[in-house]
Amino acid sequence: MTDQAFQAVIEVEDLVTYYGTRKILDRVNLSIRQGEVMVIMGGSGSGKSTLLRHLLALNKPASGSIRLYGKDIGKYSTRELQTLRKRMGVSFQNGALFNSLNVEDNVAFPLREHTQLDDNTIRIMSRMKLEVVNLAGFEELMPAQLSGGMIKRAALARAIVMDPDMLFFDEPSAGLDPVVSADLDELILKLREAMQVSVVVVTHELDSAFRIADRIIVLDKGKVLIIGTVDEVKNSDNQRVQNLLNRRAEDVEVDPEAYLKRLTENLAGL
Amino acid sequence: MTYLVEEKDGFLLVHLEGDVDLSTSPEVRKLMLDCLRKKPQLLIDLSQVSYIDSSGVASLVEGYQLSKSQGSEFALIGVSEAARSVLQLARLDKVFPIYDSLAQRLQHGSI
Amino acid sequence: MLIRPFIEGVGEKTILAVEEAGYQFLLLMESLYWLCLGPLLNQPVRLHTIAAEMIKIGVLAIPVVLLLSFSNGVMMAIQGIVTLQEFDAESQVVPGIAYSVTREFGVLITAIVVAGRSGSAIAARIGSMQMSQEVDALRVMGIEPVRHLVAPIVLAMLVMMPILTIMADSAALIGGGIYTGIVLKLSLGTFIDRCFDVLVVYDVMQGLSKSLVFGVLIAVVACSNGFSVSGGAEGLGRATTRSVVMSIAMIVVADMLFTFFLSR
Amino acid sequence: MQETKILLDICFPAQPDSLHEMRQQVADVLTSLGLSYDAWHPLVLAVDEASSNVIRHTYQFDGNHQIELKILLVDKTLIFRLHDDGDRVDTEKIIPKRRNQAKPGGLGLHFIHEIMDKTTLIDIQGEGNTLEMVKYLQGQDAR
Repeated sequence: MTDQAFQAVIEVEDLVTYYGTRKILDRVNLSIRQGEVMVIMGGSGSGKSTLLRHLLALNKPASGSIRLYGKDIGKYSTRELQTLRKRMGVSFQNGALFNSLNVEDNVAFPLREHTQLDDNTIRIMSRMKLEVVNLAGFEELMPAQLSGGMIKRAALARAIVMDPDMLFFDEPSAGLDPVVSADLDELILKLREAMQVSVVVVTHELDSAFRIADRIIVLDKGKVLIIGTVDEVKNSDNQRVQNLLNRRAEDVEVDPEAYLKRLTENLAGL
Repeated sequence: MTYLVEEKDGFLLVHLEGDVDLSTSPEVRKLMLDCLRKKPQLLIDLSQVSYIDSSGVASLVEGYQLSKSQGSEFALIGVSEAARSVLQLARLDKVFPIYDSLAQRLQHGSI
Repeated sequence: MLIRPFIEGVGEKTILAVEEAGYQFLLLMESLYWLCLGPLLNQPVRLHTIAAEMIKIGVLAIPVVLLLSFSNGVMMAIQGIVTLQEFDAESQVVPGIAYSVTREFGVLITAIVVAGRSGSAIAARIGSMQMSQEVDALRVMGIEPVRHLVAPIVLAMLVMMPILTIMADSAALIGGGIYTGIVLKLSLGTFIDRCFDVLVVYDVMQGLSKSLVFGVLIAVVACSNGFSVSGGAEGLGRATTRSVVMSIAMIVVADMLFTFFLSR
Repeated sequence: MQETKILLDICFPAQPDSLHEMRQQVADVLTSLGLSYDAWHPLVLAVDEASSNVIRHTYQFDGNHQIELKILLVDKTLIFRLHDDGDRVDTEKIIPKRRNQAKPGGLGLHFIHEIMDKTTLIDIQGEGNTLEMVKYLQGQDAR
């Protein structure tokens, strides 16, 4: 591999964060290379969504640092950060489409805000992206009229409309049936191929993670369990990783006493 | 659903048979609470239970909690396949004391 | 033993209140920043969003504001005449109404109507955008939510509140004038003339300057409540209610302070 | 185009007493698909719990109402549609409390969500509520 291939676009160093007094992320280290698909996995409450919010500079770390293109996010000025964000595309869990705009205007929104292009150009560019995600013909629909899979695809079209260098996905397959979610995975891979973007995906779906990942990072209770290729993760002899892969086995450890107490709290006659 | 209550080896045994669902769980609840008022060592035999739903499970939970608060015993014996899968789903299989049979309970020590 | 938790509670609430006030002040400053400097930085506050806010906040509120102010004018005339009759001074009702409407009640009624209508609507809109991550989406697109969402509202308030207030003043004066005319056999023209005799620009300006402050209060209170929504549909409902109650309370208290300093 | 098969379309009185019969019918349909006991028993439980919730909460034990149950098979996806004509239910209410926090009344909902792959209140008929529960039959025999 050349140096180029190893160039890190995002580097996370000793990231620690709290929610109130609860530690959410505990000394997380991670680097994401140019052009790779990095999947962040973990059960609910593992801190994976929080990590994503930090990569997007939506939250500020309690300690540690996140470097985008070699520079600490905290050191970017507001304007620089805004410029940087034009190079990042994000598809949120429930799409986060603007409810007051139709599909085409949603996709066109970043172009209208950030460029001086003629409106006809903008509309053509938006429709091209809708074509890429197979939503051609749905331009006029409002977000409320779309199915779950269509919302995710529209959000993806909006995320790529500025031709970003980095793409982020929060739970792309959540709430979708397996066929639709597999289609979406295909689309993510196709985009990576065509646009040479780095992709970060947060998911708890194993099938999807194994399909698309170059490397996987597994979080558990805020700590990094393992970072490695799909095979490395599959063959890990770490018990917690295996539990996560075989799911259910350990998903919730029930404390019998506490559980019984919760069930019968404040009931009459007990 | 039908039931049978018997006293054996110092235990009060409640044998339930059939479906414990929305139509029968109020009866089961009342039966159990009535039994528990006498503060016995109560064993619920679920071996003949062909179906149990969440209201049935809730009644068992209530009975168990009452027995704990009054310091008596409450256990399930001979849990049928149908009942076991539902208890597992409710993550209560580790909460209730469960024995295969009265004999197994007796091996476990005295009352 | 109960004293300590009580004091702790008060302290905690105070800190939260100061924090919130600070946040609201920041929202206002940022909005003004974007309104003034946005065009220079190539990130203007969009005209069409401002226009849309003006219609929602201002134009659509006109009928209610007119109706309430008119009724208020009539009520003040009724009460004024009854009270002043005891001193045989019912003709003094005209300056009474004129002063209190322009300085106080026109703007107060306008502010309360706008707080009720738009305060809740704005909090609900921003709150649901916050919940569906639309606000995050704006941010990661490099679009400042304050510029896109708050600044147009602040500007619309600054423009529409004085206009609504003038309308409210006029409606109240006409209401008072009609009633006074019927009871004291004064023509509406005479009534208006006498109003203008006693009123000086200062009186009207006092109402208008208040309207600017109230408008900004409503805007930042509603927006800050919207941005801080958490906890599903229930949280959204709480935030909208809180937005209305809080802005009306702040308006009335601010009005008292104004009156204390300006009218004595 | 995928073929949609209607496996069951019944109406039963919203009474606790009619649940037994309904469960029997659902079990018959599911066993005829070749599902094992371990596969069909939870599905019957989920349908039963959903019906119980309708009887308890929507109709408040007023047995004069009816519940409509449809079971569809689309490719390898089982769809259970439960329709009632009661007052609209708040969507929030069919989301179970956070895991680990189940209360007695929420146990049934917890079951439904554990068993089914997708549970939604859908809007297909003008009145009442239609609860749609979806189960993907993966690697299981569905003739």
